[in-house]
Amino acid sequence: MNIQLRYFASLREAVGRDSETLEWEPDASPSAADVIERLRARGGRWAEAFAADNPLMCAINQEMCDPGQRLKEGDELALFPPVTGG
Amino acid sequence: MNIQLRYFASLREAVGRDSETLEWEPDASPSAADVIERLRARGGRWAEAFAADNPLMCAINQEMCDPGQRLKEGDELALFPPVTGG
Amino acid sequence: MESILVTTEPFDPHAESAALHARNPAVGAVVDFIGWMRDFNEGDPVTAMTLEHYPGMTEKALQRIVAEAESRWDLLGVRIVHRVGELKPSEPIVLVAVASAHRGDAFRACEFLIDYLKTRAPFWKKETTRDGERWVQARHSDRAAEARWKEEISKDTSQD
Amino acid sequence: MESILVTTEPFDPHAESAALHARNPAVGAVVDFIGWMRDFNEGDPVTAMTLEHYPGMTEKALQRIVAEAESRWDLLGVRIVHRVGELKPSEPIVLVAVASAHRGDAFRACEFLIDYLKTRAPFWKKETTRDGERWVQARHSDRAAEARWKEEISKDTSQD
Repeated sequence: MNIQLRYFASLREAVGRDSETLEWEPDASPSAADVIERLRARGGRWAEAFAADNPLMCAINQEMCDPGQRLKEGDELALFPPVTGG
Repeated sequence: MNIQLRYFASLREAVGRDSETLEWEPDASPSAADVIERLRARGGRWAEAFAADNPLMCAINQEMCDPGQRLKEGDELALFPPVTGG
Repeated sequence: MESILVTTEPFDPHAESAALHARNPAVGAVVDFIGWMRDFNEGDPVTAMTLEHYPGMTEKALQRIVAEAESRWDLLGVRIVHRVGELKPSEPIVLVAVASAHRGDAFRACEFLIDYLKTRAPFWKKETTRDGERWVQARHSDRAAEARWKEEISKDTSQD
Repeated sequence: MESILVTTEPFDPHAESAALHARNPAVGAVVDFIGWMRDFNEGDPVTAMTLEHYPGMTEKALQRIVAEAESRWDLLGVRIVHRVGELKPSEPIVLVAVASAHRGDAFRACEFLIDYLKTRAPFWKKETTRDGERWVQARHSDRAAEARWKEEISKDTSQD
């Protein structure tokens, strides 16, 4: 299955891209936290960007989500630092 | 002693004037409530305007006051209904 | 610019608020309260309004309220404009604009100022309906709003 | 007029608030929050700012916040305008304007909207100082401000 990933703000700069398509084993339903874990395992700038003490927010299909929320084929998962608008 | 009286809004209309000078016994220091009592004793429209169940505010020399606050020669006592600005 | 204006002329609350900010680039937050004359009150259409006040005391009362707000919160500017005399529906009656570095202080101070103005400043509204003129009655909710701040003051004091 | 606008162009918060009132003579109270870009932050002069956002999600998040406010208070109108892209000091970043018949609802809703926007809407600020660019860090006080409303919601529920 495919997951559409999007990165914003300091996280986008840290990983050096704003989006990518991530392949995952078919019939799995990984959580957002599972995806983050796999990105962290890439090492280097990825390990740094997703270090456990780096506060992070996530959204699935443009709705804020808990890290435990599960993804299905074609979902868009956005990862970003805490928001600072207003 | 002389007390300068001022009336505002519905109270001004009820008593038919916006100000007057009230003479009081020399060396007395009447409270605002004493003055109101004497005005009420005039009877007629005065008794009605100062009826006990008519909510009233007062100010001495342009500062809100309690009815128990005492007056001295030349003080300005303003009497008016609860304020409704803003 | 004096922070308080009582005026018989129509005024532009938005221009007043803009001026408050324009003088200070350290301002991060402005909260405005604008009270507009409604065309309807207590179930009746209202076609005109006259605002009476107590010249001299009005300005003193407002200055005292502003000083109290400035002592309680970190403010960078306050502007209060209150209309008196004859008004038509959809005209502004009052503006309370508060500028601060951050928003919490601006919200608190703005609401405090209008709550106190409504119960402590000598203004009286008379409105014209099809049945003639009538004086607007003081609202219990305004007294309750003012009382709330007194509770907060005593809370603040007991925590010192 | 749509109640929400996200724009790369400078906007006039006062004209936006005036428009909100002008459409409805039943409006008695308008509360505006205007967030202005400051020329100073965290001890450093700031010369420019870039606001990044998440197109699509931004509008959804703001619509959800407005719907929540409209369900909790009696409102006659809401207007939110948020700037994105490049800004200069003293330009407005955000306007939250709320119109109501009476002021209590307008104050509550306006502060709720900006508190939620600050923690739930996908905007990120990057500022330019003499040492270069830096991302603005989220403030703990903003989280605390949002949490306050959750307590109020659970209080409301338990009193039903």
